[in-house]
Amino acid sequence: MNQMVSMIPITAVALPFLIGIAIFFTGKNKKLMGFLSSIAALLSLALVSALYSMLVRGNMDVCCPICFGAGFTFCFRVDWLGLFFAGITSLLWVASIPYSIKYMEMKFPDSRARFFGFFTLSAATAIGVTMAGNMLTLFALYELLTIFTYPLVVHAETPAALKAGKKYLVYLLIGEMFLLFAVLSTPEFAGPRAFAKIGLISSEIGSKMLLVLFCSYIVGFGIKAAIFPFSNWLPTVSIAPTPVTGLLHAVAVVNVGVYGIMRVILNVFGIELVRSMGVGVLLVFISGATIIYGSLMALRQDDLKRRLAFSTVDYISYPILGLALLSPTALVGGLLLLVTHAFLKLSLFFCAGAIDIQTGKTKVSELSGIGRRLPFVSTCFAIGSLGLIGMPLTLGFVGKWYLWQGPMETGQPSAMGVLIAGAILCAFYLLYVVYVLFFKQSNVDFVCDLQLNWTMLFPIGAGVLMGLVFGIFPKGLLLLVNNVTMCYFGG
Amino acid sequence: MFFQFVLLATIILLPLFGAGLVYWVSSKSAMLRNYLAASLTIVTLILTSILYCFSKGEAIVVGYPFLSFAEIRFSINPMSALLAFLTAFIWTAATLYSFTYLKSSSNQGRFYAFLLLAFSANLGVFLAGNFLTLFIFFEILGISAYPLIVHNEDKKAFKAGAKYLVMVFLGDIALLMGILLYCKVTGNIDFATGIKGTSEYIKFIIFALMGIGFGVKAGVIPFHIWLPDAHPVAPTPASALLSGVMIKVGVYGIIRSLFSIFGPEQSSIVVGSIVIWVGIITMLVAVFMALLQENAKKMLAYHSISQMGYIVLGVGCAAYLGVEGALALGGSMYHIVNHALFKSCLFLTVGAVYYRTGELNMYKLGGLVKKMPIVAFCTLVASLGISGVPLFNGYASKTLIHQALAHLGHGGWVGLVNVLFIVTCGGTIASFIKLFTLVFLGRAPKKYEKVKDASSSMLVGIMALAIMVFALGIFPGRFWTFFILPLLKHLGYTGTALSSIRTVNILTLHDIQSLVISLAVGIFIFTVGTRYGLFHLRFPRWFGVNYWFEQFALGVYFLLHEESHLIEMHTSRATREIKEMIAKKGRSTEALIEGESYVLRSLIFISKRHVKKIYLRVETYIVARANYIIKSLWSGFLAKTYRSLSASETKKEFNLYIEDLNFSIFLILFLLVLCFVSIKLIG
Amino acid sequence: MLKASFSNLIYVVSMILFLIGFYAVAMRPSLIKKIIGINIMETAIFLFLIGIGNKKGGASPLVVEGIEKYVNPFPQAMVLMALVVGVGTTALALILAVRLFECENGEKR
Amino acid sequence: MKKFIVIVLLVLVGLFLLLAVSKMPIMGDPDSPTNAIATSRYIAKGPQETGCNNLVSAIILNYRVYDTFGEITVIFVTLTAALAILGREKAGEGVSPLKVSPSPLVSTIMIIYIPFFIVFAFYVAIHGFNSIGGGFQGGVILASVLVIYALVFGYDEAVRKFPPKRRILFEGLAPLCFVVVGFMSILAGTNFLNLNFSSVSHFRNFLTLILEISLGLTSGVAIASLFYILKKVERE
Amino acid sequence: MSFVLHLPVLMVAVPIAVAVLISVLLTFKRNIAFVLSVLTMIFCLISSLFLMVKVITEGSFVYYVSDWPPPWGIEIFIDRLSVYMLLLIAIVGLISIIYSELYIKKVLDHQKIPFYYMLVLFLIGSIVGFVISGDIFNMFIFFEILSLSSYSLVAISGDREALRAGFRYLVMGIVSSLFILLGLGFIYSVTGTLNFTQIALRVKELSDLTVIQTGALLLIVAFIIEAAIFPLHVWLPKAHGKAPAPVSALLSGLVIGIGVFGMIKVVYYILPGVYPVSFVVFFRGLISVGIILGAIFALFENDLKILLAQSSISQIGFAAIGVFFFSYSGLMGSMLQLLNHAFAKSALFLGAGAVIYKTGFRNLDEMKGIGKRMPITMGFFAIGLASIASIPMTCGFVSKYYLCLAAIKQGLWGSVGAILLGGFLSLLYCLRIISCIFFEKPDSKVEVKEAPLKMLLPLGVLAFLTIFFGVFPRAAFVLIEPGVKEILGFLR
Repeated sequence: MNQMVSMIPITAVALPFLIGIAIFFTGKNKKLMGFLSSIAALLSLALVSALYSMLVRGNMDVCCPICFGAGFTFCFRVDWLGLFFAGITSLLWVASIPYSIKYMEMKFPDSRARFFGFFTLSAATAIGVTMAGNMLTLFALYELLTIFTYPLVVHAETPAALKAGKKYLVYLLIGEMFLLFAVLSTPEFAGPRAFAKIGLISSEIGSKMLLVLFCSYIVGFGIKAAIFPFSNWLPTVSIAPTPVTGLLHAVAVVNVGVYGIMRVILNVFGIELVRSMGVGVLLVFISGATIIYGSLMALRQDDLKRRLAFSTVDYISYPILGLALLSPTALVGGLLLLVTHAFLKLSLFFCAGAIDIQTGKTKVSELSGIGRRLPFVSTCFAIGSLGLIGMPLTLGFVGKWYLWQGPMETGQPSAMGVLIAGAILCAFYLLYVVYVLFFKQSNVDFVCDLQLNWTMLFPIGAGVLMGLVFGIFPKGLLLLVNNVTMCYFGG
Repeated sequence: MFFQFVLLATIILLPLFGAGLVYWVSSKSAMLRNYLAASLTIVTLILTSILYCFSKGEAIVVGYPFLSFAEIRFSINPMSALLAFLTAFIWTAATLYSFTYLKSSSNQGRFYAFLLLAFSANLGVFLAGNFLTLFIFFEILGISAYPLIVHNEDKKAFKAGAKYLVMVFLGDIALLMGILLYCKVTGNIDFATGIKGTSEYIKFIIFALMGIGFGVKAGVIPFHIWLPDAHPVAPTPASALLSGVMIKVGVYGIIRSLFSIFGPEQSSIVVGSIVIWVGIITMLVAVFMALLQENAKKMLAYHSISQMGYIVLGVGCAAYLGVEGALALGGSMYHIVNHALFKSCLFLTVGAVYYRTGELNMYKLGGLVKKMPIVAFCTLVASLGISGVPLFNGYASKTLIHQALAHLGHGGWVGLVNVLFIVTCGGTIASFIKLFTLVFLGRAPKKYEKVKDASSSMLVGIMALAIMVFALGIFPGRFWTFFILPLLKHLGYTGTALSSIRTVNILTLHDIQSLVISLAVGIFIFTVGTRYGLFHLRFPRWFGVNYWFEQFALGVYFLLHEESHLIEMHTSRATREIKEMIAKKGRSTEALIEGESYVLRSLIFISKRHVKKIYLRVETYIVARANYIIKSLWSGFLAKTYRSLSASETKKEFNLYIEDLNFSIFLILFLLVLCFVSIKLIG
Repeated sequence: MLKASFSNLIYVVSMILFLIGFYAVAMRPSLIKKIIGINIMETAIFLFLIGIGNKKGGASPLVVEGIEKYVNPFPQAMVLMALVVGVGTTALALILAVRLFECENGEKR
Repeated sequence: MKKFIVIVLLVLVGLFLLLAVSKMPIMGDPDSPTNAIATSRYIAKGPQETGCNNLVSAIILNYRVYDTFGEITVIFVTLTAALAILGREKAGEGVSPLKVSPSPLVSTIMIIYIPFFIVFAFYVAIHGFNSIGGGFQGGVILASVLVIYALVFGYDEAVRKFPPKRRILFEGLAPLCFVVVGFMSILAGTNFLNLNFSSVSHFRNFLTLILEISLGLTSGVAIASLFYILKKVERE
Repeated sequence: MSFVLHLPVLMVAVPIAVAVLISVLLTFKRNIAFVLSVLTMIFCLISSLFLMVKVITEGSFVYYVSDWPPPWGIEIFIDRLSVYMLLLIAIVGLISIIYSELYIKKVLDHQKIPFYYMLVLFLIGSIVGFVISGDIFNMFIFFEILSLSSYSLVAISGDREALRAGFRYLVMGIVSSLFILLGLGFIYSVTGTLNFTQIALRVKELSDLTVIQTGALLLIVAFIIEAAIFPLHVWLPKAHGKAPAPVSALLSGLVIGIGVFGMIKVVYYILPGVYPVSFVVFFRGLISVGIILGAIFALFENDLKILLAQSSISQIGFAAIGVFFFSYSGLMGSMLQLLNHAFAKSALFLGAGAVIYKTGFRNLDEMKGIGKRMPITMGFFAIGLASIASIPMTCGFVSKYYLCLAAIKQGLWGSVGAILLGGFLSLLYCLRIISCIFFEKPDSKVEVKEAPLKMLLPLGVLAFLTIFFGVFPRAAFVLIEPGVKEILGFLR
């Protein structure tokens, strides 16, 4: 594991960060603002791919420690797991920029500089979290992410938005409280080598303390990954503008939560310790409960975005379930499902946004007959939901194929049951929307102009296309995911 | 090898991309769309026939490594080539037929697009080389059939479509579980010839899971519910394909899984007998349900379920007999081909009748022989085919399966199986006599005087199928040696087993004897039925599996959906109706049965409502409690107590300010005491 | 405890005086009485400080030939300065009291 | 009820204080720590080092002159606070005539005695060296003289006699003197406010005298002007 | 280099001298006060920088005022921590004086302005005197000047609430100074000297600790009142809330910090290791309750400045609890918290002052959506809030990090919970303010312009400092780390 010291990780985080701050001051001309935010996105994508090429060339991690003082070190380090998440976030950030520019132009024209500033900042921090070198940097950026996403949630400045923002804050800040406690009580968290060593926590701490530590870590990260008891904030936050719910709350923020849990289990505790502590079963139970809860609630929601938000709650627990089964194939399946969810859920949210803009309809029951009005958006929605359900020829199927092998290997029938129930319920609540879109007769014949220019349609199409393309040709993605798992299971 | 590679790719991809093309073209012009669809199907038919000649020798496996993660692999072997050719043939017939049939209906573009998509999926399943490819195309077929069923977009269509989708989806999940278990046990996902080394129990579980998955599509008894609902609702070409070809996919899957799990050598008595009994029950129940129907399409749907019973019976015998089961399997494969032909022909004819008269209820039709002679003649040929009359293709495959039954040995239940077999043959004969006499013979009601015969393009499809039915009936031996034998060799039967059945003689004394008996039984059932009106007997609703499935689905629907008013409406209506029933005491026992079923249903709903109420109450309690705490922390009651504490400004009384001042001095004193105590006493 | 405290009678008296002053500050409603209470506490502390510096039979710290034992001059200097501090604080307290009185009775400045 | 609680708490605090007091070294015994250490230097070498026999003023004006500097700033701060909050009193003319004219007896006695009081005040201030007295004591007497004058002859009469403008100079005198002396000692190389920095023999005594007088003047005038400000009259 | 030795005393003498000079020159020139005070503050800043250089290179040193050695004369003890405090005082003092030029012209009437500057100079001079003095009585006297000038500064605006708050602050202050005197008496009676290092030596030989404990306890209670720690914090909200903005900035930033610094001196310098464990546990419990309650009260307050004052109570609780961990990172945390609180809280008060200066709004619900119309001030205000809420990248985060670390290392779960909950609640009320200022639509249609540059500059400098020490805390560690090691050396 030779270590190459380079400044790319820190620039990958710092540059978009600075651009984000710069955007605040481009109040007046809209073009510059759009230009800057797209520059930030493209830049981060370029830097992440540069990191990929460095990692591929053999050296396992790229570290650039910035030590600030005695015991208080911020350091950035990229390894396969971090790169995987950073890749997803930056890729989708680029895809979502054109959409958000057009969407904000139509829906929330005032104080856009503030919106795009915080949008870029939170995306940059989300990428930064995945590049954190030790648990302290991770926590710092983790908390910054919450703070930067708050203004986006309350962007509409309506009382409802403020209430939602308040609830969002209370949930996440309580999480961070637990997390700070956990981060500070893990003995060796500081130092640039923190994550490099696997199984950071030597077992000389008493088993009771280990359990407390593990639980507070899981609660800390779980709140952002919207696991069962704390998932209430995600649906209430779905009233935020669509790019926010799309990119941040469906992709960036929840991925950070999942990333955190993975770091905890794979790096901080190490797989053998987790297995010996027998905590895997607990995590399986929690993620199973989230899947069932999320999908049951999604079935009952009439508002489209709330339904998609609940489906995020449900779908984000698959990678956690995959992780909890502590088997390589399950982890591969989990990561693949994470990618599926990122791509397809983003396009689903953008479809919902496009429908909202074109026809002003947000309720599922009102959507009947939109299939004919907006053919491209509805077909993308249909293909996206099929992908999420796990139809063959889509990435969802590939992920499902591997994840379902997990419980078989480790022999946990309960996990298998959860997976089946999850698949069925997911099919129900997504296909119902497709059914309403296409087949239900629309009694009222409303006229709506069909001019959705390409900037809105491109991200939707791109997300769905990626879901299909990776579904048919998943070899490249599988290579990347295997690299990630090999670090922890193979070695 | 490269030629096969390209050929297979075109066969699968042509209809796939064609579907998109058709959908796009349909918005432009209808005529262009029809020609495009027809040409695509015909080209694929030609390609499959070319493919067939490659399938003579050893099975050629064509892999597409760059595609999916595991390996998309197709195999050209006699069995898959035969079925692919059969699918292509029937698909062309149905497409030609549907041009005129659907001339007037709306959004045809979508219909033809999904028709082609289902076509490519069907071919993909038959030509699949390993379980993964099979599963991929199996699931695409399931999903793409849904738009065909709900083409008419009325309420009943959506109900049937929803049920179909749910059943198929559950089946797919079970199938995926089975495949994953198979993959775990054998390490790879190819069609092997029998798994070695694992315990009998695990093999049974894998077969059970796969059996459920394929059974749903094949319409085996416990999972047949969607078939009788889907067919009357779907447009005729769709239902023809549905029962003609798509059901075969299920049975093909069962055969494939059976032979890759158990293989010809290891005959497992237990699994064989189970499959036999499933076949028998399916045959029996489906026939009697068919007899009770007055809707022609529903009757034909039940018949296709019973014919599936025959095939499953044949497969069961093959599994039971193990090595000597070649004859039984050959018979069932033969029957698959026959059933595809005469069943799609029957559906097309009934469709033609419906196209002309707009009426599906057999009792309201009659005397159409004079008006639609060709259609009547073809229906006659197909009915004879299905009834198993010699010189028609049904007879050959039924007798083969019957002879296989004889090989089963002399257990007690084998005799019972024979009797039931003959009774079902009789039932089939009776129902088709009923169909023909009611629809074509007898006086024609006055509304249908001016009915003309079906249009030419419809007749082309029907005539082609009728000719094939007749042809296979005349030369069964040639078909057997040319198609079935290489197929059996492919499935793994060794030379010795095949030599014994090289030439098959289906006109033995025993066969003739059983044919005569079944004819007699058939005529007897027909006469008694019409005489005493037995065909109008209606079982109470809760008798069939269908009823329980609907209750469960409705309960889940109410549990999860917001419209709680639906529940009140339903239960109150149930109680109201019970009162009416009791008020009209004059009705027969049936009223009581009806009333009592409503009570049962309302009980179920009430229980559901309570479950829902408890669920709601628990959930609201937690959420309300959390909100209260957060609200009080944020805006609420602590503020009031604090404000009263430092109220000096608001109250403007100076002495209150002094009181406040004294209180702060008092606090100093209090702290001093506490500190001293903590140092002196405890220290 | 008792014997020792008898000899340190001065300290005991000052402590009691201090507490009386404290009572006045803590309990009396009128501002002026509080300021008087503060003064009582100050005097109690000065008494205590002077008591500390006292030496039996020592003369006052004015150096005159013929006398060797003098009282410790340091506490007295400390008291002198603390006195001036006391003056300062009381003056400020009075200023504020006067200003408050004017405001309370509505006399606009 | 509140009264009862306060009394109980006071008793408790008293108990603890008395416990502490009982543990203190017995008052007056010569070998107690306070007497042993510090006094040895003050008493033994005090007069020689500081030149004043009165040890208290020796400590105030020489050993711990920094504290006295702090002292006088306290008074000055109080004065500025009074000016900030209450504002300067109006200049004399008929501001608030005395309601009752001074009885002849009191006024004549005062006319005779006031100069003597002032002389006495200065005497006390100056003789802080070897007699009981000192800057502060003299200043206070001076202040009392000014106050008596105001009481006897009416407040506006007194203010006219000694208008605020003139008082400012006196008020600012002492802190400035201390700072100037301090700077002089720094310039001479020794530490801040080290009086015997120069080689000239009795210069130190001269400096202490100056400090003594400035202390007296400032404290006296400051306290008097505090009185004038506090007296209830129109203010600017 | 010898002149640098005199600088600490000069930092005390010069402000006082200039103040007196202002009063004397008052008759001729009216507006000389502001210029003179700015000059003195610049002098203080430069001298504190010089001192910092000297202390870093050669370590702490001792300076005998008027050349008399300790038991007899007064000794000034300059070590790294006091230099660190001097730096803080100089910076905050300079900034608030520059800020107050415009503000005071608007708030106070004309005659009072020079007196305001005189009082501020006295305040700063006495704080410096308090920090550097090595003698308890000298500390008492400067403490006296300090509190006198802060009472009068609170009450200077002359309206009814300010006077009441000033009077309540005065009474509490006087009681605390009397406690110091009493405590001083006890300590002197037993040890015989008033010099810190001498006392520390003599305490070791003492057999019976009760007297010294009571003395030290009285001192600590006095500093509790001064630092407004939990039970005795009642006077602070009104005092800082009603005082003019620059004054409350000075008070919140420095005077409370002085209380904690005094506590550190008493606990670590004079009487290390004199306390029984039960007292320390009791005291830590008291402070943690204070942290939480302060934050909760801040959560419900409507008037912005009173809300900020409430938050000072809980923030100072953080600094105080660090003192009583008696561990390396505990002290580091409390020192950093002092820095954070000085900069961030003064930035907040100056920001609030700017809002009051421009719009006259005092209540939060009047200030809805002001962020859009005064973006720059509110931007700096938000940075200050972020630092109070200890968001990463601000120095609040660094201090809370060290405090939490210390508590966890010693396994004090009670105080860990308090610190975390306090942090959480402070985050809540900070973000409540931000949401009210930035994200709510203003109901009153009053037209508001941006604050003048003279006010923005100081605000900007403070905000920059919080960010600077947050992103590069090493700059602060250079001073704090050796200082903390020195203090802990005493403890052993």
